[in-house]
Amino acid sequence: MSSVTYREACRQALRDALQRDPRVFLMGEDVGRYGGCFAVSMGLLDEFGPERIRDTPLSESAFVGAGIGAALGGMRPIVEIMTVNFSLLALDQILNNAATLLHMSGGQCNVPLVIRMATGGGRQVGAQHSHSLEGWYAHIPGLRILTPATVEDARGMLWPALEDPDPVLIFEHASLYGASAELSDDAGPVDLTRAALRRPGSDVTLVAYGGTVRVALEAAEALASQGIDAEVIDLRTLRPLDDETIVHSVRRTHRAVIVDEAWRSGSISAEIAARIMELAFFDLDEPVARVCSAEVPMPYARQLEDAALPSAPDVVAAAQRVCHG
Amino acid sequence: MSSVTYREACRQALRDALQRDPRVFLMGEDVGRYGGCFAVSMGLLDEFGPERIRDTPLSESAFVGAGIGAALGGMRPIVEIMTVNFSLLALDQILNNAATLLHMSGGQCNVPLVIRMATGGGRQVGAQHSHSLEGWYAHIPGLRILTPATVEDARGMLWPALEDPDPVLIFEHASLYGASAELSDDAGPVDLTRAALRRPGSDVTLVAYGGTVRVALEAAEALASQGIDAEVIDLRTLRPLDDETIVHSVRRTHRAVIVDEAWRSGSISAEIAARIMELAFFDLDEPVARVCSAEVPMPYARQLEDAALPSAPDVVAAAQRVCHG
Amino acid sequence: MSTSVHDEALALLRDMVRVRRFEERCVELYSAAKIRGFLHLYVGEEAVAAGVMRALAPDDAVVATYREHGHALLRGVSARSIMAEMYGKLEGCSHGRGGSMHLFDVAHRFYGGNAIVGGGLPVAVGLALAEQMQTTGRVVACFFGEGTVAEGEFHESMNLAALWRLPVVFCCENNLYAMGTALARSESETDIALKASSYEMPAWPVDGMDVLAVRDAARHAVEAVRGGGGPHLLELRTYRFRAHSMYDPDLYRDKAEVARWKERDPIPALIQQAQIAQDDVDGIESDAKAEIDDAVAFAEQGTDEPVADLTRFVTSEIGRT
Amino acid sequence: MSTSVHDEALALLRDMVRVRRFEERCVELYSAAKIRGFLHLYVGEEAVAAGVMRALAPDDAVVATYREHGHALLRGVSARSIMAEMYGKLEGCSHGRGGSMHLFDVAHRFYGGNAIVGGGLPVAVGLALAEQMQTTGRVVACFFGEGTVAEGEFHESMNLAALWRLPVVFCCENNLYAMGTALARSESETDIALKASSYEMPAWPVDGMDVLAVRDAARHAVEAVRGGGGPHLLELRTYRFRAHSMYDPDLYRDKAEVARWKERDPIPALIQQAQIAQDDVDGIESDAKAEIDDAVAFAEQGTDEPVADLTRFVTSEIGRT
Ligand SMILES: Cc1ncc(C[n+]2csc(CCOP(=O)(O)OP(=O)(O)O)c2C)c(N)n1
Ligand SMILES: Cc1ncc(C[n+]2csc(CCOP(=O)(O)OP(=O)(O)O)c2C)c(N)n1
Ligand SMILES: [Mg+2]
Ligand SMILES: [Mg+2]
Repeated sequence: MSSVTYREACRQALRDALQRDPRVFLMGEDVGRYGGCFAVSMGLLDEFGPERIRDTPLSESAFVGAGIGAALGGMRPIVEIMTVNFSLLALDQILNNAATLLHMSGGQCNVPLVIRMATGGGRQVGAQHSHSLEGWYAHIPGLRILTPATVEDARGMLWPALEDPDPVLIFEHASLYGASAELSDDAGPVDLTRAALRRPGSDVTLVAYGGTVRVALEAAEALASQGIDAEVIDLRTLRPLDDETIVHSVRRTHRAVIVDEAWRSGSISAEIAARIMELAFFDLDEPVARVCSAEVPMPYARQLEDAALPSAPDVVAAAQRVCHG
Repeated sequence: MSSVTYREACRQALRDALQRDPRVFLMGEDVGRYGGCFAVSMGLLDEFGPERIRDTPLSESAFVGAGIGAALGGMRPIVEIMTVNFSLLALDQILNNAATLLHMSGGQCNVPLVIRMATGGGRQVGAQHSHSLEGWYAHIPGLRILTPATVEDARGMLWPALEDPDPVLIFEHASLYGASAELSDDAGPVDLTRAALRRPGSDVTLVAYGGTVRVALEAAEALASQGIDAEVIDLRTLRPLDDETIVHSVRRTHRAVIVDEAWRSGSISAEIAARIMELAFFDLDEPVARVCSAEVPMPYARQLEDAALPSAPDVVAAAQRVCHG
Repeated sequence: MSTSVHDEALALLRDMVRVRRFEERCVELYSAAKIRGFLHLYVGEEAVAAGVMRALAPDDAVVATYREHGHALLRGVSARSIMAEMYGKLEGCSHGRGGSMHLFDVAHRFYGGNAIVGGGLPVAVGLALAEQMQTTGRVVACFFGEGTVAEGEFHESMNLAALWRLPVVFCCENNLYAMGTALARSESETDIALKASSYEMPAWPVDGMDVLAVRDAARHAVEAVRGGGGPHLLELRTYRFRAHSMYDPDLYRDKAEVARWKERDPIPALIQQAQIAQDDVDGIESDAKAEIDDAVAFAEQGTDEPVADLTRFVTSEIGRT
Repeated sequence: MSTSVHDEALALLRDMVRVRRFEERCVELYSAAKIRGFLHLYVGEEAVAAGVMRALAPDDAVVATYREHGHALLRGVSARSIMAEMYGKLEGCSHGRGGSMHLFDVAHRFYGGNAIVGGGLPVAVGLALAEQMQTTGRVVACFFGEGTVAEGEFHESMNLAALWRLPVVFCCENNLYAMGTALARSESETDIALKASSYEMPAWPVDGMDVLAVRDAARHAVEAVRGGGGPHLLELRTYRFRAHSMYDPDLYRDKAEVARWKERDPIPALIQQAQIAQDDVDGIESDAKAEIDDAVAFAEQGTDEPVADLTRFVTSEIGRT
């Protein structure tokens, strides 16, 4: 065991994949010489050379599409889109090609592509650089959407993503890169199919993912001191959703609060709320509550950004409401 | 009164706007010489000339962005994106500029832009040409999302959209263009703020929009013959949603079925279900049901496409389930 | 003319006639509602696909657009499986899921059938990257129309391919119109080959109504690309004799212009140029007819995929390949 | 040198010094955590904005990037309101909502502050379309870096502007790097001015370290554009002396390369070339310092917007304008 940052865990996962499979390569803006916008790929260019650590021009659509083509052609590309904010420029390739080719070709053209990107707000970088769109991407059939919230998942999700014959998007919350945790030296692939119980509890289920897991955990601690025993579920995978784990928990707690950094309307929190209602309506004592970001482009000013993002006190308040009516 | 097609109503609305306001112009692919991909703008080039009916190159991002700039510069552009399927190429401009400039500039740069596009499936045009993404777009703060389902709304929504100081997206369901209805000769602007009750009923609320309104109405007829009196709400505007009309209905019927042509997970049907739960949980006798498209890129084969889309029998079955448990 | 040259001309004629007759049959079948959805025909442009395909090796890859029946057919995808696809049958080359715009056949390295204008270019670049990284010596041919040149993806793809010296031949089918939009109303500079200089990419215009010229140009380009010369762009100047699609009333072109181009029909042009005997033409015609009749019969007997299988092919059924 | 020429040199020096000192103060304030988020500095590139802005009329429009403090300042946006913006205060030019990357001031026709690479170009094209349609005779200046040239939006915007002969001057600030990516590793053809020929657009390279050369080139281009000559592209060859942003460890450039470019610092270069007296320089420096001190004091006393107002500016508060 040693203490490892989320950033280092991402890098270890990349290194491991590059070592294990000669078909794997990394491409994206500034992944090489610069070392990655968030220093995730620092050192990999020296280790693996420019053929496998490829700096691309600023051409999101072309290099994401090139990742799709390379995947069709027998490689196992990892494409880094610097941040989710720029991924809209490549969305046509992601939706109309990556997610669709298998189907349009009647099962012939699977696309074993992994796309990584940083996501999320909280760093005062303003309205064009603070999007949380991973739940939005989860609308698209044919994609798998991963949101590692822990160092272990940052380390372990990449390899199974590469083993998936279909396209996988990995969203790394930018505010997590500096977080550290103990990681076993032989840490490796993790299961992608199940949500994780990050904290057991019996009074209310807090459902979170990516950047909001720690918000939920912090809220759970605060709630504990008020005598409310909250269970915290980390979704881990936003598509396909692990309904079973969620419903299993809600059947016991009878109450749920979803914590989602996306804008509220049309966020994945709505899908989760709808599913809980569909699958466990008569188990619910109260309507499912949602704590999301305010529906506003992210303001620069600190106090406004803080207010826009879901916070532990917001979650505590919501949990209190569903617990005490 | 005269019988008018949805297509003609769209054209009348365009003509009217072009006549009323010299700042209004239409631009997009093949809106001029070709007369519009769906013949909506047929004849307008002759009437208004190439300055105001502008054929653009195939450059979705540039001409949508140009619409934003022209709006900032004092014009009132109507940008036609031929179909929603190609709008992904312009999504960065829509999200990061059109929807965001007002906020980033602290209220200075409002963007009075209208973007029209055809949407929806059902014409056997396959996986890249059958998207239903209007509900997905409704996630974005700063946009108003309109989905005219009737000839009257096709005629009446454009002008108030142009009067809106902020960006408005109008989604015209491609399968509606040929539909006709009686329209008063002096038909004009309609209110955008409220959903419409298309059929009153007392047993169950069917919530629909755009292309699914007629599916819901057809289902309501079938249900009537089975003794189930369904109310049909046409949302008309997907952002902002008119919660009040929905909740008001559900408070009376205690049951709801949402009919949405989008892929189920993360569709706006989830948002509506979540809101109903949040606002009227204790009025519900049964969980809100959703009838959506299958989560599959649209197949070409007729029987598969039919099966993928929400149909009246699907809605009837769902309504029966929520009514009879 | 030597025998081998004559034989090749015959083969090219056969290619073009097969496509022409296939397309014409599609029109009939569309009218009969056997084929549905969008249908984009290649009539008039056959020399382009015929000439380019001859220059490719069997394991080279092809990426095409929604106007790709001819490309698929000449790539070796069977008329049967193409026709069955347009019928939406299980026996179709895309399992009936794709339709006219989405023909795929990985066995022939035919990667679609892309119906987003420009969407195929980055994919072709990526396929070429895979070839380069695996040092296969293979080449990728990527077809698209002149209207596509205005799209950002054209620009990004050209640059990326040239920057990394990837083995792609970009084949721009300049038929002068993008739906109803004439080239001069979509490009400030209408010389498409010239645009390649922005990427330091070799490019030249080719008479796309002359199948021998297309073949020669394509051979030259493919050889250069295969030899490590980096990507090339061919501007193939051609014309579509029919409307953009079955929905298009074709009101934006001068009838005289269409007539002028029809005088340059690549099929009679080749017959004349290569002095192909009427007997040979007749044989090719009847072979084509037989092949297409057979394809239609095959499609007619095709299977409708059961609705229970609707959600197949959203994710892979097999594990990692 | 005539008095008026000397006066203009003094004015240009003043412009560059104001920007230089402003940027340097920003560094300090960033270290003191007064400014947060991303911060992209213009140090070394001042001659570009200084030269171009002098060529514009007050009612011409400007679109810039996230590296736009200098452009805003020289456009006439007050140092106070820019600094207050970086402090996130209500008195900022974007109400504290935008920050360093999103400076806006419609009164000065300064349309941002766009932080998506390439995202400002289509907007500039649209502003120019509005000018053209309203026959205002105004011009739009659009700034962006050389890395942006690889984006599809560059290509689409150039073509659209040229096709419609819109009054835009595209000002490409070629500082040789896009974050850590050198031009030669992002463009197969590194001659940026040459790319304009794909659009039949006039373009030429300019020494971006020589403020007089920039001003002359910009005047020439702006006049031509205003006269109906259609859009122009200027490739302004410059260099950033500092890292890409405050987060950038700047490991990808050779120290010697940076040092070589610093020898071409546009500020001492102008002082020498225009033989500006030390007294004048001292005056300009102390004015700049006073202006910036005042701006900082103003920002320090700025108001934090109440959290209750969070959801303002999502939709307009006023009706149709
Ligand atoms: C991104 C996108 N925009 C618009 C369309 C609609 N559309 C289909 S084909 C076409 C014309 C394309 O012209 P060109 O590239 O010249 O090819 P051609 O059809 O002439 O072979 C258009 C506009 C589309 N499919 N994709
Ligand atoms: C579409 C997009 N991709 C990536 C980024 C991240 N990014 C911000 S600035 C920058 C470099 C831009 O280089 P250039 O255009 O040369 O301008 P410079 O910073 O040198 O002034 C990058 C990659 C972004 N903001 N937008
Ligand atoms: Mg064409
Ligand atoms: Mg640069």
